[in-house]
Amino acid sequence: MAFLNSRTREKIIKNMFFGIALACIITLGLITLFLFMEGVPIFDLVSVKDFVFGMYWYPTSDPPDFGIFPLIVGSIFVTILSATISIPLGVMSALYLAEIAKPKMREIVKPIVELIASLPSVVIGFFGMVIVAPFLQEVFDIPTGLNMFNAALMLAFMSIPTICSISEDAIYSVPNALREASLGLGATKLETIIRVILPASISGVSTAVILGMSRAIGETMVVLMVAGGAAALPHSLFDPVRPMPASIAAEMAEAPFRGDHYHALFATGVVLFIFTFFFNIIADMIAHKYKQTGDATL
Amino acid sequence: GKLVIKGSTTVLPIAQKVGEAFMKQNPDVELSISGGGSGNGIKAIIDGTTDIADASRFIKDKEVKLAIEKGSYPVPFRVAYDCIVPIVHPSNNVKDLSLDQLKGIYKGEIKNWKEVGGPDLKIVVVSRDTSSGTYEVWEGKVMNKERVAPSALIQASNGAVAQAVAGNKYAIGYIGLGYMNSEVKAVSANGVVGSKETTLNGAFPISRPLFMFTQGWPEGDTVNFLNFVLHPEKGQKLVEEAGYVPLY
Amino acid sequence: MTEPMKVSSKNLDFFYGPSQALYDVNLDFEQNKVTALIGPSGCGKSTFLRCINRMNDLIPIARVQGDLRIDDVDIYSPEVDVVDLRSRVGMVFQKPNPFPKTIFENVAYGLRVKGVRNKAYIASQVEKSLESAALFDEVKDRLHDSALGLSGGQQQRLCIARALAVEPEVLLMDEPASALDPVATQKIEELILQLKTTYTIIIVTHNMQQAARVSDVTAFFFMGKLIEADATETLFTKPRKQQTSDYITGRFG
Amino acid sequence: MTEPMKVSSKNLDFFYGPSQALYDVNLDFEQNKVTALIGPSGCGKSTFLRCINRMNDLIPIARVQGDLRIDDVDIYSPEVDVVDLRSRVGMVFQKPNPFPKTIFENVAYGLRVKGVRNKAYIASQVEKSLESAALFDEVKDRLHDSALGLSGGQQQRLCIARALAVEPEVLLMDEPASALDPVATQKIEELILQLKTTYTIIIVTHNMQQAARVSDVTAFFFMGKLIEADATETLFTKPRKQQTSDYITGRFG
Amino acid sequence: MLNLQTESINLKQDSRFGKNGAPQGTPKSRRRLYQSIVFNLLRAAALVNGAALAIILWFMLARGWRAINWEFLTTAPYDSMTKGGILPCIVGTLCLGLGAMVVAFPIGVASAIYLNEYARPGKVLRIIRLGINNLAGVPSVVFGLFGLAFFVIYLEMGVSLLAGALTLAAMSLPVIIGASEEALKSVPDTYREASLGLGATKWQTIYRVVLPAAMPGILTGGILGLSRAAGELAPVMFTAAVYFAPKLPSSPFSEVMTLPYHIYVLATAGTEIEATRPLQYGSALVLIVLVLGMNLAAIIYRARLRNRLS
Ligand SMILES: Nc1ncnc2c1ncn2[C@@H]1O[C@H](COP(=O)(O)OP(=O)(O)OP(=O)(O)O)[C@@H](O)[C@H]1O
Ligand SMILES: Nc1ncnc2c1ncn2[C@@H]1O[C@H](COP(=O)(O)OP(=O)(O)OP(=O)(O)O)[C@@H](O)[C@H]1O
Ligand SMILES: [Mg+2]
Ligand SMILES: [Mg+2]
Ligand SMILES: O=P([O-])([O-])[O-]
Repeated sequence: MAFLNSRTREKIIKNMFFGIALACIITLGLITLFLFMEGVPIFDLVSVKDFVFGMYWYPTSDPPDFGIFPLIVGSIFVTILSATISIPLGVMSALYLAEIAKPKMREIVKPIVELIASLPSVVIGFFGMVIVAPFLQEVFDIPTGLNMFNAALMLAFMSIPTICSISEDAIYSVPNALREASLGLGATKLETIIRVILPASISGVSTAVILGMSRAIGETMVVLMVAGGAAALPHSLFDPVRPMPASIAAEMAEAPFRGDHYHALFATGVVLFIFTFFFNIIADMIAHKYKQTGDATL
Repeated sequence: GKLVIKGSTTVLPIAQKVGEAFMKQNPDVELSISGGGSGNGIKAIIDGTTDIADASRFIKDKEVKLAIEKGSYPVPFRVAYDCIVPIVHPSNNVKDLSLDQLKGIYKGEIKNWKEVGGPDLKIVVVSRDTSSGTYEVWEGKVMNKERVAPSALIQASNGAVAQAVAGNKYAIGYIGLGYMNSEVKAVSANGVVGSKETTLNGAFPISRPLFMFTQGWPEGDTVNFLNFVLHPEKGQKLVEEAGYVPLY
Repeated sequence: MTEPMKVSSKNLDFFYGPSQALYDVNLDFEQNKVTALIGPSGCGKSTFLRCINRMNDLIPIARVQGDLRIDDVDIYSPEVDVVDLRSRVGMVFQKPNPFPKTIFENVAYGLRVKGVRNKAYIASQVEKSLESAALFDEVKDRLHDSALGLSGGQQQRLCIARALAVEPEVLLMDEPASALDPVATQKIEELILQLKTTYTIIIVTHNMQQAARVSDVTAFFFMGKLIEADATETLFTKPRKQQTSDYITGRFG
Repeated sequence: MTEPMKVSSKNLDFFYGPSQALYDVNLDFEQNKVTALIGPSGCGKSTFLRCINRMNDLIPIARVQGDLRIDDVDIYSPEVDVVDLRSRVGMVFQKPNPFPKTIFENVAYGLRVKGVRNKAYIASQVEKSLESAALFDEVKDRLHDSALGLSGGQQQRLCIARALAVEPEVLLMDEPASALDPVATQKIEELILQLKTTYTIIIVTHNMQQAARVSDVTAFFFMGKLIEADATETLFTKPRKQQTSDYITGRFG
Repeated sequence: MLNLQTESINLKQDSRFGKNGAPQGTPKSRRRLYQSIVFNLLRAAALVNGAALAIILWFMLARGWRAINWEFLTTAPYDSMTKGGILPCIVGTLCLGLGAMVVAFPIGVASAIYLNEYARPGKVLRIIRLGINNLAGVPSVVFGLFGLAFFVIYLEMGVSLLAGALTLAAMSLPVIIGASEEALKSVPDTYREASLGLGATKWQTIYRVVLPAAMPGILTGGILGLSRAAGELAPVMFTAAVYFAPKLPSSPFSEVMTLPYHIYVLATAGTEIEATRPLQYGSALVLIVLVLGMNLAAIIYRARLRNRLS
């Protein structure tokens, strides 16, 4: 009887932990539920197509226009632009850390990368606004320093740590046997990196890149403070844009409760959520495939 | 007691200035002031989550209906006037613009300063967030319900607009009277210079009253606060200090 | 000695940080002979082997002292190019470690990194190497499949082919058959006997029978010291040192 | 057999997922005897040992078939409580693994998890166990220091004391001295000889001299099969099977 | 000398394969040049990161330190926030961060225990992991929307410390789970086996052996979670932060000022943007010191831990 008791107790404890472990799923479920609940009513007013592809965002006019295409384009452009900066820098830094840096150097640089990751985004946004923007405006003689380029620069800075540290893990975990095999055949270190290490760690590196971009597309404060906020398609690098998170953050407080504007902002949140959700699923799929086939995949 | 004030970012500086002075006189009052916009304030009044709602526009019919359904009766108090002044870079020689010209510029139809008698320079349009009360007034009184071109630079506050125009010789913007400074140049509208007098006598075409709403007739700290705001020697002095046009 | 020595070490000391792994090793390797290094685990066999192609350079704390020559050139002198050295001294590792590439690309790898572009030459070289490694017939129909699909023994022969493709002079093998089953092991041993006509081969093994079967000369290491080196026949039948005879009769290790 | 068998396995098969690690093992262990399990690496010694206290339950893919009894009770029957079983069958591991706690707390651990609260009893039990493990004199002045400060040999004796404190009947030891130096090893061996008056001991060792020194019975495993089990003296001098004699003369492994 | 050697060898090999003039590869010097160019590029990339961090810190420090004094840290702002300090912001930020940890830490650690100690590989585990990964990827502003719709409106908490802390807790959950799992994984299995071998139940093993051994790592995760929560703004913008509330929060239902929000409103929507610049820099510097300080502490602590274990 006493045995049974202890066994039952263990079962209860296990189930309790299981229950708690579901917290993440539940939270995710609630997020999805409430996002959709508050966002979907806008589609009584505009069709999904008009919402997503509409060119005009005049939520407070009479009659209003709820087209978030410029916002989506703003988000995508800013993300791509920042990726063109952050991917090379992040992956190259990762290569440096994993393959070239002396252990001592690695010990110093890795924490620095982690520190960058922990800088509050509002500080980076603030920096972009008060230091970088006037600088850009002066150097390039443009109407405003708060623009796509500035935002991309700041976003790149924010996503580099993600890209760098995840790729570094992937690169570092390439088995030494492959490194030795290549060097033993008379390859230089660089040739080894390019022909063996990178191909072998490509899935880890791509996961890193996707997660980095996911971070950039969802980042709020930086684009809110730095992107300039014009809800129009940009024609040049230095045009202001209004990415989705910026629009939500700037307008939510002003939108009358459960009004059309409010619902439209939630619907924008849904679109943003779907974007990042796809990024994460892809990253997860790559990471999963990578795990199954072991450390030596092509 | 606790006193929560929410709403219009335009009224926010008034609420804050007056609130600080009010707290000095009534140290036991725990004051919380937030912006959030006129709509947000009125929503909070309807929900009963705030004591006072600031608004830079009058309550809408829809909102009144909603309030009555929930059994609350918002009471408006006019606390100040605001006038919105077009501004340009000090180096710009343009002195006056008609409302039609302003509308043309903001619609994106007038693209060069020389079309309105200025230098041969491209016009860079600076505007406010579409969801600000200030923008709503601009849209209503200048644009006649037509829209500001989406390519306009968007700034989040009056101060930011002033800054943007001060640093850019192509730019035009609009700000509340309280934000005027020497780094920007005010332009008269339809020949009328924006000032306290032209606002009060109604000559300046782009002006509006500012409100505070309460839920039902105010009592306790709330009524004390509103009396303080409306007091010609106390609140209204601070309104003027904040750069707005006092009621009297 | 009058014969030309391909590889020769004189007073070689080796350190991992503060701890010494090799003590004053003097050992010469004849051209076109197979030399086996034997000894208990941790005695420094691998360390010594990896000195010969300077693979130990990769270990930050490693330090080498003394004289190690190939064709009478000190390979630790500053003028020597490590990359070049390693393409002259091929290496095969304990666990087969093919690249996650096709079979063809594995063998072509050494040529490609050298910058060779000539496709016909590469193809012929790949085929020749695979033939030398006694693997060509088994894989000729799937040269462009992933090398990871090969069996362990095939993978190890692929690694040998890969090493041969860059035409090394010396071939180092660190327990090349220890991860393989008996049949695969036999194939590798046969291969070694074939290859010695062309290469100078140095092989580390913990299997004394294997040493006896494949090598001409055997060197016995113990605790970082070279105890004894002699013709394999002699060493196994008439060891001069007590430690050697203890080891080969299985008294310790 | 007429004598009572403490532990007995009948037709025991064991699988890690699809691969079988033990084949039809039939082996009995007498009370108050030391039985040594020997055999080359990977032959299944540890696997068999860990069947006896059901430590293999922790491996998700593990599966057991057949009959394993302690005091004639099938320990794999559903009524048996694993937790209780494990406190009756103590285990000592290859590498000393004291908890990062004080010496006292390490030994008291088994009692505490059983729910014993009586401080005096715990203290006396700790002292007794440390004495049985021949460690008390060395540590009596620092019972409340961290166990991680002990030497390897002391740590291993501490682990034995920790196992003894819960008063098990059977003591399983998986290469308990393989991580220790000769002096510490000797201490452990002496300890085993002392302990066998009270416990039934099963010890895995790769050191045949050790098996010869400490055990009454030796069982030889090869490739998952029990080849031969006999009195230690007999097995080492007159093995019945060729494989056994090959192994003990060092012909392979 | 060595070159000579190589040439003679080439000749020999050619004769061996009966092939004349094997194609010459890229010259050694060129290969080495490429390598040094690329390696310097990689080094430069790493340097750029460090330099960017240094530039940001330098600007904040150079322009912010003057604003910081005792009064700045211990008083509330006044005169339309052009004067005074940021005490309510610091307190609000810390309250939000700690509140989030009070909720997220136990849940996160318990989830990690389930994942690392109890769960067997399979569909359920994969789904939970997918959930965690996706939660980690949800944009912070979406957390804000969720907090607004769920805590503020649906659960009727109003804009309050509580709603903000819960929103932040949801956001930090994946961070804490990740760190805790890492810490649990680093506890050697031999501890678990030893404990189980002594007749301890699984829970006893976890509670008495595994958790104490993993605790430092888990706490490091907690600190990281706290610092992340303290620096975030988007999730609390609609759920907890207000423009001006000079008195310190008195209950979980108080609205609070927070450092990030303070920086944001002063810099973008304030009435006196230029006049309050020094205060903005000062606040930013305080926030940086707060957040980086916590991170640095965690990093150093973890490094020490690693050294001790190895
Ligand atoms: N990277 C390293 N850092 C520090 N010490 C090392 C390193 N590699 C090997 N050693 C030490 O150097 C000594 C010799 O090691 P080595 O690998 O050469 O032995 P071995 O004879 O090849 O043994 P085995 O038969 O087990 O492969 C050992 O004591 C080993 O612990
Ligand atoms: N957790 C596991 N999962 C899968 N296979 C395992 C596992 N543990 C052991 N094996 C396999 O089971 C077989 C027997 O292993 P076991 O550990 O029992 O051998 P052993 O006799 O103790 O060897 P050693 O002397 O090296 O400790 C080996 O082939 C081993 O690879
Ligand atoms: Mg070795
Ligand atoms: Mg074992
Ligand atoms: O905040 P508003 O006054 O612009 O609504």
